[in-house]
Amino acid sequence: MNTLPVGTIFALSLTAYSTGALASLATWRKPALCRYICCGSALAGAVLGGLAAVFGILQGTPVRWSVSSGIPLFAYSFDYDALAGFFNLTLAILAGAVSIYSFSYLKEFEGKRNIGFFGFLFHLLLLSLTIVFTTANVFLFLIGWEVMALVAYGLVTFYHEDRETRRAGLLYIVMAHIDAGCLLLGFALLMQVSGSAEFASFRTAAAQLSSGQQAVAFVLFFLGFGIKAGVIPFHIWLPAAHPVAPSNISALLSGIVLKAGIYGMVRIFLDGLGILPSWAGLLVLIVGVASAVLGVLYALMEHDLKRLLAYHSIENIGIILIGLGAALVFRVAGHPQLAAVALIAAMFHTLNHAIFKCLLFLGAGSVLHSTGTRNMEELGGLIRPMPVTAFCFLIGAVAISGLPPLNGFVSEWLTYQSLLAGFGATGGLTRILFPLAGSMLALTGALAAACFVKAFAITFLALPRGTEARHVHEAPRSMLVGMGWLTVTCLALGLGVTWFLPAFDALTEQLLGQRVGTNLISGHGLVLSAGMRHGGTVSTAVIGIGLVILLIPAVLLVSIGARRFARRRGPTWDCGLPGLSEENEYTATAFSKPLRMIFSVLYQPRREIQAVFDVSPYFPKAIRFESEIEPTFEKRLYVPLKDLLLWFSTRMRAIQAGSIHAYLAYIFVTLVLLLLFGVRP
Amino acid sequence: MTGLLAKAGLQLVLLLLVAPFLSGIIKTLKARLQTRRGPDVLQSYRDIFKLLRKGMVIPDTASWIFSTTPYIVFVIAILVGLMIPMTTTDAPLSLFGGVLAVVYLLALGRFFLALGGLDTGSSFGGLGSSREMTISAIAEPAMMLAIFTVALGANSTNLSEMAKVAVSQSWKFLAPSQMLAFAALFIVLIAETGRIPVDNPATHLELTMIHEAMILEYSGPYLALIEWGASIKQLVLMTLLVNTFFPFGLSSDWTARGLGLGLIFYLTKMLLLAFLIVLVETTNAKLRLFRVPELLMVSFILGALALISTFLF
Amino acid sequence: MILLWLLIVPLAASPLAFFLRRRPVMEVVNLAAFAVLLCLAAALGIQVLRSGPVSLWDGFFYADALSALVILLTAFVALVCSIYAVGYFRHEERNGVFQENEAVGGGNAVPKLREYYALTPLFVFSMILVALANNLGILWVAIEGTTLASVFLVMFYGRETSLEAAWKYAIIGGVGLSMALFGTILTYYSAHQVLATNTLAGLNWSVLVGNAAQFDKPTMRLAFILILLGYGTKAGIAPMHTWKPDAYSEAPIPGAAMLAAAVLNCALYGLVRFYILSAKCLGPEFASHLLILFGLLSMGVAVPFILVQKSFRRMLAYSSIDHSGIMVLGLGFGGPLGILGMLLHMTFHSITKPLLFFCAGNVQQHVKTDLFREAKGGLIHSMPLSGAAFLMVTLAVTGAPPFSLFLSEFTILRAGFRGGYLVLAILFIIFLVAIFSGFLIHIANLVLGPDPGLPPAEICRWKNSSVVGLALVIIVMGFWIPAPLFRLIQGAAGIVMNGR
Amino acid sequence: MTFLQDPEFGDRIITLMAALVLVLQIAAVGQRWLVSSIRIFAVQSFLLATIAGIIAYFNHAGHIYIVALLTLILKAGLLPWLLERLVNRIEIRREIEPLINAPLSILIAGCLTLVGYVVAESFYHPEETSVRAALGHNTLAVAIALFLIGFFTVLNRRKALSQVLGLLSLENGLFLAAISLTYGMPLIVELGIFFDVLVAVMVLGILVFRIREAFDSMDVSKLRKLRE
Repeated sequence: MNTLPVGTIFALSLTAYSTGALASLATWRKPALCRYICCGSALAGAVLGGLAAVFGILQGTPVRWSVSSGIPLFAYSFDYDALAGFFNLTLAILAGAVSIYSFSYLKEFEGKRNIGFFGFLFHLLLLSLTIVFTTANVFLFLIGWEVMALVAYGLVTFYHEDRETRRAGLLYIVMAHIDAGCLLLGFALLMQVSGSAEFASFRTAAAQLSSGQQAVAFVLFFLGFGIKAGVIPFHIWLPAAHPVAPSNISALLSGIVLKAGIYGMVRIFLDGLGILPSWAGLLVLIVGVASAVLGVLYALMEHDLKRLLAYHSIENIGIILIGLGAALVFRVAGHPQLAAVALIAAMFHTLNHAIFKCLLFLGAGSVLHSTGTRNMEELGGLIRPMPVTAFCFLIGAVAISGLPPLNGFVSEWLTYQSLLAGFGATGGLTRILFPLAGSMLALTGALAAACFVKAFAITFLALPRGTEARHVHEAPRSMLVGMGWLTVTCLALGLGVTWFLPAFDALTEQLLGQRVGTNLISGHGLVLSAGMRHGGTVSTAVIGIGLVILLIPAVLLVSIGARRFARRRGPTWDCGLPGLSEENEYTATAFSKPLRMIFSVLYQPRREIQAVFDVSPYFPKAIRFESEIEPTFEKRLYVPLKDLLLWFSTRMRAIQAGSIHAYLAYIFVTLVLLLLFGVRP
Repeated sequence: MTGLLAKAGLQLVLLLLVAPFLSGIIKTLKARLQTRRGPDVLQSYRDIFKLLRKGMVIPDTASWIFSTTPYIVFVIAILVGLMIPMTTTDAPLSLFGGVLAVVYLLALGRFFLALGGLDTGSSFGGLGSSREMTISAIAEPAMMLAIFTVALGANSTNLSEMAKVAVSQSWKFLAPSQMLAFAALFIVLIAETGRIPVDNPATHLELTMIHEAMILEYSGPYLALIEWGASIKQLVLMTLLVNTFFPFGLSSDWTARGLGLGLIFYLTKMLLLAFLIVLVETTNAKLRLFRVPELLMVSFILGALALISTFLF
Repeated sequence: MILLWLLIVPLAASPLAFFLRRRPVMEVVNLAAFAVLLCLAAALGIQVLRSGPVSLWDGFFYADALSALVILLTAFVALVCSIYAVGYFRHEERNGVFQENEAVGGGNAVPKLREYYALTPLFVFSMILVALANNLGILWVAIEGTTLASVFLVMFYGRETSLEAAWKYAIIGGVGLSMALFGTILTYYSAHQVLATNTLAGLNWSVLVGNAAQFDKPTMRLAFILILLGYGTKAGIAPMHTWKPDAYSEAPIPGAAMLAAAVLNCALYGLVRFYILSAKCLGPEFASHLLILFGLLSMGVAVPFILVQKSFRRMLAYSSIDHSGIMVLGLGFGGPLGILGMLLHMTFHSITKPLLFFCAGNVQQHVKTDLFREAKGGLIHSMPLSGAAFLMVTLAVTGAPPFSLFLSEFTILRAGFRGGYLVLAILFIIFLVAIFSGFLIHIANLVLGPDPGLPPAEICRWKNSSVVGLALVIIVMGFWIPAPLFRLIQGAAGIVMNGR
Repeated sequence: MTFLQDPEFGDRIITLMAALVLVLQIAAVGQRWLVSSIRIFAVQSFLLATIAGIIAYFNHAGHIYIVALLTLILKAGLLPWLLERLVNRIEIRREIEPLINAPLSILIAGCLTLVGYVVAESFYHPEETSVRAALGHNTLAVAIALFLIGFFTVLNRRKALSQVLGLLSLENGLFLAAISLTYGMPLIVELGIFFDVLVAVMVLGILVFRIREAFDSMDVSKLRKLRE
């Protein structure tokens, strides 16, 4: 068992990615060929990476290897442990789906765009992600990290003719560089203590960290990884950048690139900095709650389908952080078992969110692909022309709303359980935080459900609202296959959770020295229990089966009843007006109106209504309505900062005003000052 | 296994029968309090029976979502019903889904109901779905806080566990935390079951209706399923309330005697709760939609107080 | 012997180009000379690695690892610049740039080219001399020589603006260098009281470094201050940087590239030689504090001008101010890490900077302006290669991984931590991030965007080959450094650390 | 003629002449006519040459004679001649008002002299009583002062040519320092420096000429096209 060729297969997948990058760059003159090379090699790399991850997880014992480079401390060293395996597996699942999806998706690029360059960036993205998740060397990590950011920038600005796209891209890359700066400082601090650039050395050096150093390092890393993960208030780049990218890329960005931030937090907070004090964990928890609630609240106000999904990424990152924060608190409070459960909740939600968010973005992508618009107000009725896409999107929607029996529910359930346990596990007033966080999580879940009722219903149900949605066709087969694969994983992870959970044992053992997988499973392997003595129990499998079985009496009832009178189709009730048309339909804006009113404190909504009339205002011919909400963080935080900086810079330009006398004066004054004050010892 | 099935069957029958009866009772009591004759207790049965035998009209704009929704709603209501202890402490399926599962399953039902409402394309449906999702969303945190308070006492989210603990320590319901939690949950119950002052099940005026607007396009057997499901849901929530806070007479086993006793206790408790609801309905006017959040905020505060008082007292 | 050849080759190339007044010949001479020079430099490097410092004429010329490194970089920059220059000047000639400013003494093509091809070797010669001269006086003379040679490069186009730039360059440079001379004299004075010789050796660095410990301390302090200001002026350290934007934006691209990538090294080389002396005499703290002060000041000064900038030529100048600041900061942080970082940075910077100038040159020749506003963006459509390279090198020069400047900057950062300058290190990072943002925003808006409808740029073999070649070198350097080169850098670091 | 052997005497003479040079420098600050400031520079250079000669004489240092001679020819002869020719060719004789008016400038020059002394006194080593060190050690102050004042002239003057003059007088300060402190740098270095100064003046001369052509003025404060 312990002679699985993990390293070899992993290396093979790396080569697949890198050769794919070069090959697609080389063949950019032949779009069709290039397309096949691009997607094929990506798929191959994904499959190999997945194999390596599965083997690595089965094997349990970490695999290490290292290749030296010319530069001191900078070695190409990899450490394939459970954590790396987990994230690589997630990456592989997504990469596979996306590369299948892209077979047809990229077809529209042919002749219009440079597929070769796209493929190059696409492969580099996958490659850098793999490296980030696997490397054990700070330099290599930072290189992978920044390459990831730069490549993502290239992909976000792929449609760079559009001004909004360019702005979004720049916002993204600037934020990314800020987080890279924070990480640079953090790692420099750790390397200063440990004297080595290997992650393993931090583990041992953590003991020598003074509490001050530890706090500084924690803050730096939380900033760095938090910006990358898009937590509130560092999220502003996310809803700008993710929607404008090509949809298959948006899927990867939201699905896995954000998770790089989570990966970093888990790797450093649980492994690199020693036992963090509980305030750190609580900070993570609180930030998580804020991100979750605010993220979903902002999502509700969107009617750009992809922006809506982007905001939901913020929400889900928040949920993940809640679990992570709980784990940190439990660890320092001396409840490693609970910590393990909380960590599993966080990690499982990471996996789930990766999958259903990728699925949803791909679905949005095929909607965009066939209708050409992201604006939900112009969509509608797509369930008839594109049934498969609709079904996949629906599954994704149910899953992301955390509704049983799908995977989203399981991870949220585990989060609830750990929060519930947190009340007993901690003392003082902090214990209230846990149930409060729980209730906020409930709010988040319900709002998410509302939001996805809106997203799905407005996009796919009832009548088309705009001309774009009228004459559309189902997405090509390969795109459907890509989505279908993710749909199946969603269902499998939901219903068969009890078979997958023990795989986390290696992870929790590596990070916390606990194996709780077995405690989590009971009732003939059907039931998921919270691992505590009492705790709670749930079984998505039974719920699923129950729903199916109980369907029988219901169907019988109806079929018996409807035997005599036929069911017939008729027009919808339209208050006697002639014929229901799309004007009568509810819009996305109208749907979210009540919440906009209720949370107006946050939104500061602004609306203006203009009635066009010729005789009297009481008989308007047309009414123009527009409303917008205030982007609080941009307006209150970032824009003022930017303005201040630019103002200062413009002022500074006066010192370079072209007068040679002034220039000489600078030197002269410096000289005299130094002569007077510099010379004396 | 067979035992499980038997219990499940028994409770299933109980659910299907008691639910319409309860809503009938509520209607009658309400009418009496308003000094009307009103429908008799069995009216709800007749309605369902009638609807089941009628034909139905399906809007031509609607898709398969519209027609699957009633089944989902009905089935979920039953499934949830099997998870909660009614007459005995151990519910048939309690092992497979605790209180969290109950809440989220109901949310799933609501999810599809809202989709069904929007699927017809009429603005009534949209209006209903929008309001329903909004109100349930802001009801959620209060509900979860109250539930947590109870669950913390029982140290479990498993309903049978909670019931057992409650039974073991009687008079616990006098603890302020329990009382506050009960108050919070009662408000949530009213919101969730769509009763005055939050919603008016008897109206069809588009300014006021919420639940009714969603299901406006349903007819015949589908409507029957939805109505029946709704009444079961109401029963479930009320049961949840009475049995977690006032667990008197919950038999700990499935013996005939225990069941009989438990049933009597159960029905009396339910009647009392129903009477309470009716009182509230008749003494209050329906709130404007945007006043509802304030009501639910009150319940949230109550929940928070309950939580704090758990380790103050 | 090899030292002599290093000097003779460029010295000979100059009159050759001057008298064989035919363009192809001049180009060939230039290319050949610098190719040979690069080989010689490499040979010197290997020899130094093999058998320690090389000296000639009882130590009048002296080459240790440090000098070898600087010579190698100078030769490299000279070669790539001369390759690029061929394409560049042919393009200028074709578009009649030289004719159009006839009136202000531009003259027609061949004499101007002659001026360039005769001056560049002299320019390079003096830079080589800087690195080879053991005698600090000669070092000064050579650096002054680079100024005088480059003034002509700055006024090359004979526009009014280029005269203005040249004047500012000449005057500020003159004043600065006289400070350096004063510093040199004082060093000699402080040494003089110990050595008490009037022979030439009295100013030989290799002699001074031996007994710098007994030098007169106050004199040495004053001397170092003057040297820092003097050679700092040449290196463009704030507040002596003011000539840079003008000179860089007026000189022809290859000349500007040499100013930015090679002369900078020479000036810093001079500074480093004196730093070693003062560190030996006064201990490192005195120098360190000054260097950190000026390094951070330079970086800070560069930030606002890069954030709000109208012309991409001037922007390059500010980037080079920023980089000299970084190097000085690295030297100031000191310790093995800081010095290693500084030398690594010097190396990578000299390799990266020319490409930046070349891309800027291609763009400028294509859109006929150096203002962002008039360039109107979307260049990727009309010039895919230069556009992509421009973006890439922008990332490279702002120290984004995987490009090599990141390694050196990270090393300097760690030196800061090692030295216990936590706050300064954070400031350092903030400046870096700000500069990255400003740079990238400007260049991205220049390169990306809708097609403004320019005609496609014509393919020039010389320009493209230099661009692509350099790009490859930069990318490779990010992942792997040739072992000999790294050993050379380490050797140089050792010299700065402990004099030998 | 014994006093000719007395280093004390030499010291006095040197100090006197150095002071004279300083006075001339300050006078040059207030000067308005280009030609006369050129002449002042010539006289300064002549004095420096004599200082060099005296030092050479008292230390029997052969190579300093050469330096003295060179200074005499180059700085006191050739350069002034060249500059005057330039002035005649570009027909601008009068200096326009400097940035800071004459009285204030002279005041500043005085302060700079003070700075020179303040800096220099931290170098005075009374314990070193050997005559060779004592000989002209206090000229360091003068040298620094000359340097600073020269610098000040460069940044005070508006005419390109007078900036060149400022640069040259600043160079003179250095020369004084070199001669009086260390009895001259090694000869070859001196030669190199002389050569550089010559070339520098050439280059600057050409520039001045071009600027005059391009802008038909020599007011460098008008050169303000290149700015942010």
